[in-house]
Amino acid sequence: MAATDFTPDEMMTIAAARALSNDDVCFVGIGAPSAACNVARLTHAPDITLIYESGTIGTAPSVLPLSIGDGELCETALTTVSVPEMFRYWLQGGRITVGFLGAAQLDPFGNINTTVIGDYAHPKTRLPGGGGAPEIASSCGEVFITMKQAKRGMVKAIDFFTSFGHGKGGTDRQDRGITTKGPTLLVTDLALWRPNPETKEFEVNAIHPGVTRDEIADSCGWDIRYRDDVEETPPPTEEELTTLREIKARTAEAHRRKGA
Amino acid sequence: MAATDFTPDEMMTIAAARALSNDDVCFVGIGAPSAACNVARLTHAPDITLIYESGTIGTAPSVLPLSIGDGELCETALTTVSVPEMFRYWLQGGRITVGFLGAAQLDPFGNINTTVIGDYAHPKTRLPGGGGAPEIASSCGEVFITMKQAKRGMVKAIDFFTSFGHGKGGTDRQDRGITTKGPTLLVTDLALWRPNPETKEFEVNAIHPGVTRDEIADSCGWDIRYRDDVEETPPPTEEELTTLREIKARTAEAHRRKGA
Amino acid sequence: MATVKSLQEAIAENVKPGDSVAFEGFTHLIPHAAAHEVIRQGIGDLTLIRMTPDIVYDQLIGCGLVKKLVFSYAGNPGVGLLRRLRDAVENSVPRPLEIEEHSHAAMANAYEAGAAGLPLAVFRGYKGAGLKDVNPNIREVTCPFTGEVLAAVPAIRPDVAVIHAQKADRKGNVLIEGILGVQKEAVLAAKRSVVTVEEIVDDLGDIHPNLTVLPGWTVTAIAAVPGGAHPSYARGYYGRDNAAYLDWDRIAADMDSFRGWIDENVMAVGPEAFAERVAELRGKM
Amino acid sequence: MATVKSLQEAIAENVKPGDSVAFEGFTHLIPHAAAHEVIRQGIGDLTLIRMTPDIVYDQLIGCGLVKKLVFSYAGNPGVGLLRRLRDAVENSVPRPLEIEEHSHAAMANAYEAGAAGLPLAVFRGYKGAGLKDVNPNIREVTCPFTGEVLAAVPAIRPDVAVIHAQKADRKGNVLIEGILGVQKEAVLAAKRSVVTVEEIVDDLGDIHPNLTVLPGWTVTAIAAVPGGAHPSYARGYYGRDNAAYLDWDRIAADMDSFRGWIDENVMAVGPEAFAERVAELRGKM
Repeated sequence: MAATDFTPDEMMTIAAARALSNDDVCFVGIGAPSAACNVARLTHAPDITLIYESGTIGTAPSVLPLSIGDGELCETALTTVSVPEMFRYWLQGGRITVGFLGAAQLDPFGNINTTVIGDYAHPKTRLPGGGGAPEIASSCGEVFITMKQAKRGMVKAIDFFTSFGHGKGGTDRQDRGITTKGPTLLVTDLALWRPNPETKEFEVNAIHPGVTRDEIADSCGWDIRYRDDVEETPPPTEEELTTLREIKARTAEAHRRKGA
Repeated sequence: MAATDFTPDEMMTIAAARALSNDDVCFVGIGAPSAACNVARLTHAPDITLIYESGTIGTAPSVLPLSIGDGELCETALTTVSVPEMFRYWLQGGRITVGFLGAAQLDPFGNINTTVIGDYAHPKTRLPGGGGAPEIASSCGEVFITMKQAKRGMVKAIDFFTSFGHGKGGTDRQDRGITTKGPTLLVTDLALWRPNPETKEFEVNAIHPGVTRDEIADSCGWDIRYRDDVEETPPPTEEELTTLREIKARTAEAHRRKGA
Repeated sequence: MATVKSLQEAIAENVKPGDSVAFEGFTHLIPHAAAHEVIRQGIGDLTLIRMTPDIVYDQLIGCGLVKKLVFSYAGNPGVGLLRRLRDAVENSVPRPLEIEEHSHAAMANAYEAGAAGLPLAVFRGYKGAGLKDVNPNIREVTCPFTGEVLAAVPAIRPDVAVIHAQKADRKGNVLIEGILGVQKEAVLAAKRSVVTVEEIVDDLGDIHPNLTVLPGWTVTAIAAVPGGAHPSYARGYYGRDNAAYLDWDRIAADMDSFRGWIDENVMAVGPEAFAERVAELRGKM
Repeated sequence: MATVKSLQEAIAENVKPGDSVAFEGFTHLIPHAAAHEVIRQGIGDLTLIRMTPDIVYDQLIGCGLVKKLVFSYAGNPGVGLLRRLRDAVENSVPRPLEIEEHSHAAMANAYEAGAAGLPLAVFRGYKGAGLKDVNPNIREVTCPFTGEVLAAVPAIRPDVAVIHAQKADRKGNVLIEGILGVQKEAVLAAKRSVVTVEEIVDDLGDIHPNLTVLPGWTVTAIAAVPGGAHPSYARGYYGRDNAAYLDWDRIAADMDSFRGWIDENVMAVGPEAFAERVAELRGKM
């Protein structure tokens, strides 16, 4: 049964969750990726393996972590390894099927900036930096990106290449000797995008229920391409929505300090 | 109180034990080195750190291990790490003060062969090979060698450079960019040898009690040099001898299979 | 060989002006009390190293004690940006901050290489990434077997590593459990180390043989500081003070409120204040 | 994803003639039962990889199943030489044996590099050592920061890794405790893996979070073979059969007594024979 009352944010998380399968081994970032991965685990993909870069392998948190190394991740993990081992044996070792990334700036080829707005040496805004992203982008089998649409976020050209997607498009990625697929999916709060098989430029593949093409255009800084047979994203099912809302509620409760 | 009844083997082990101090971190091989290190630990150097290449750090076995990875080593260790970590963080990391090596063939410059007798491609005798020795010889602060004297063991030129001592002597070692001291001590069943500070050739520094210079010469394949003021090795004390014999007895008992 | 000291002594003897210092801890076991001691002692001109500089480095930077930062992700986890860090980078307030920026993979490998006594770390990374163009310490090595071009960064060899751990025994052996981060590597890579612990016990007891233990002879100084990781957490002792991380965003928003907070919560108190801060968080993991 | 099989099936499906196979175990947890199954199935032309080939490789070599050996120390630990290995190298009996010889440090690093997905391992080693002159797989890499020349060897990437471990759960997650050797690295470096275990349990239970566990999705096949490490040992289950190692020196002394032993102890029995062999060694650790 489909839900009718849901937010764009909820639709984004649920659409991302659906792209994950039971066999995936997923390198999870904090925020929307973490919610999507855990909704997948709690609905159609109970055996999905979730890995956080803090070293926790096979975690099954009951609440969403506020940080990448919350105690809950370790307590519910199959095992917890050191951070050097995580990056050497697990990420670089080619064991991750899906890496999930967010972006401050994203271009239509899936290149991501989370480093600086403006010039690197004299930035207008200093952002947190790449963290694990440069190697998540190159070592994971494929990369899913989630972000809310905004003109300042979805830009024609990013200010800094924190992590490489499809570069200039076409075969740029493989020409640089990168053997993994790179970004294969972008889920925003308004639509689901996939790269064109030839040009590697993101195209809208599905529009979330109730969203118009004008809304998509008004919140995106690049010229939008649509696949010929654009679909409508199926709305969240009751199960999906309940699962997401419950884990969000548990999370809010857990992160509220007693008496604070 | 000094003991009067002891074997050359016992004198060798005890003389080697005396060279170790409480502050040493010692990379231990099986056989005579293991006995010497544990006698040191049970007599004058109770806080010595013994490390076996199986990954056991800070072991205190009650019996001598038959192999480098006996369960006793793990059970009595402060911690047990993987073998890659042992060789990377602990040996290569420069944390070992003394590496203990044996030899099938040894030359007067402390170069060791445990690989082949004869030609490498068509050996007369295929020996076990180097194991940890090539890097023990270069990464430990200094190297102690123990072996029983024999003309076929102590030779002018070894058949294969399993591990590097002082090469051709003089500054050969540092000329190759090796920054550690290399062999600083050779303890045989007959004498205690140290490299000449200039030539790096082993010289007899002390002769074990009751041993003659003829006996040393008859069991050594190279031309022997004596330091000017050669001493007599102090005989084993009762404590040293009792400690050695007790650990050997416990070891023999432990390694005898019930009913076999 | 580790000696047990007061935190004041351990920091005074081991952290000197101009040192490169790695305060490590990956969300878990972040050595806040030790960093506050550095602030109280006013030890400056530091090069700080850390994969995930969060609010503890925002504090050191805001106090003007830091000339250079080597890092891979600088954010307040789950909250947002670091306002003191931004102010230093964007506006040179309170002083200019030189930065050397890497990826997590690079820094994790560089700590590992430091612990392993190597001059460099070799890994597959930075493919198509912009940091290569702005950080001259990102170079290349070609595999002599396959011809593959791999990334190379210098090993991290700090003057001092500072970490927080669960326990030490009387011989100075240190036990770390749970999310391990790069703390073991940081200590083994450093010339000197200061380890704050929740408690010092007679001996580590009947622990599993494969747990992460730093032998006492690999550690310089140990200080018992219960609660010393707050607002980070210590598995088995107390949970993370998530509210404190949220609060920091407001505290660090301007220099006045920042200084007020430092005066009240760092300068006017000692390490014993940490025990009280975690009182309500004990058992919340 | 690991599937639980009989040992016969696990070996038949995963070890093929001509494969490169790493049977690993560092004194502890040596996978003897799995090697015997390879002998029974007569799977030949193997390239065997192992840091410390001891009597288990003496057996495979004596049976003529091995064309090449990659190793760093080939001896009967605490006893002496390996007589079947010597006969193959010195006299080509029962067939010539090609060898690729390294140091322990090189092989440990090469397994680590294999697990890490790298084409090579870089380390400080082989300084002045003769193996550099006889093994073309020992090369050099120059550090672009310091100019130091370091040793390089190719990563080990076996077709199959075979190990013995204490436990697996129903999902195929494998627990290894005690002396860890390079088993985790061998499995992660290999294309396929067979893990024999002392027992399969419903779940691994309340184990410490930092223990060595191979997730089921990193393992190909699991077979329960109680005693399967004999005469090696399994911490928590049974002690080492030191007498068997001493006996081996006599058994392997000539081809006739060797064949007789193989016929009686390998060909005429199945993996279930191992449980009985360790019966008297249980609790002796």
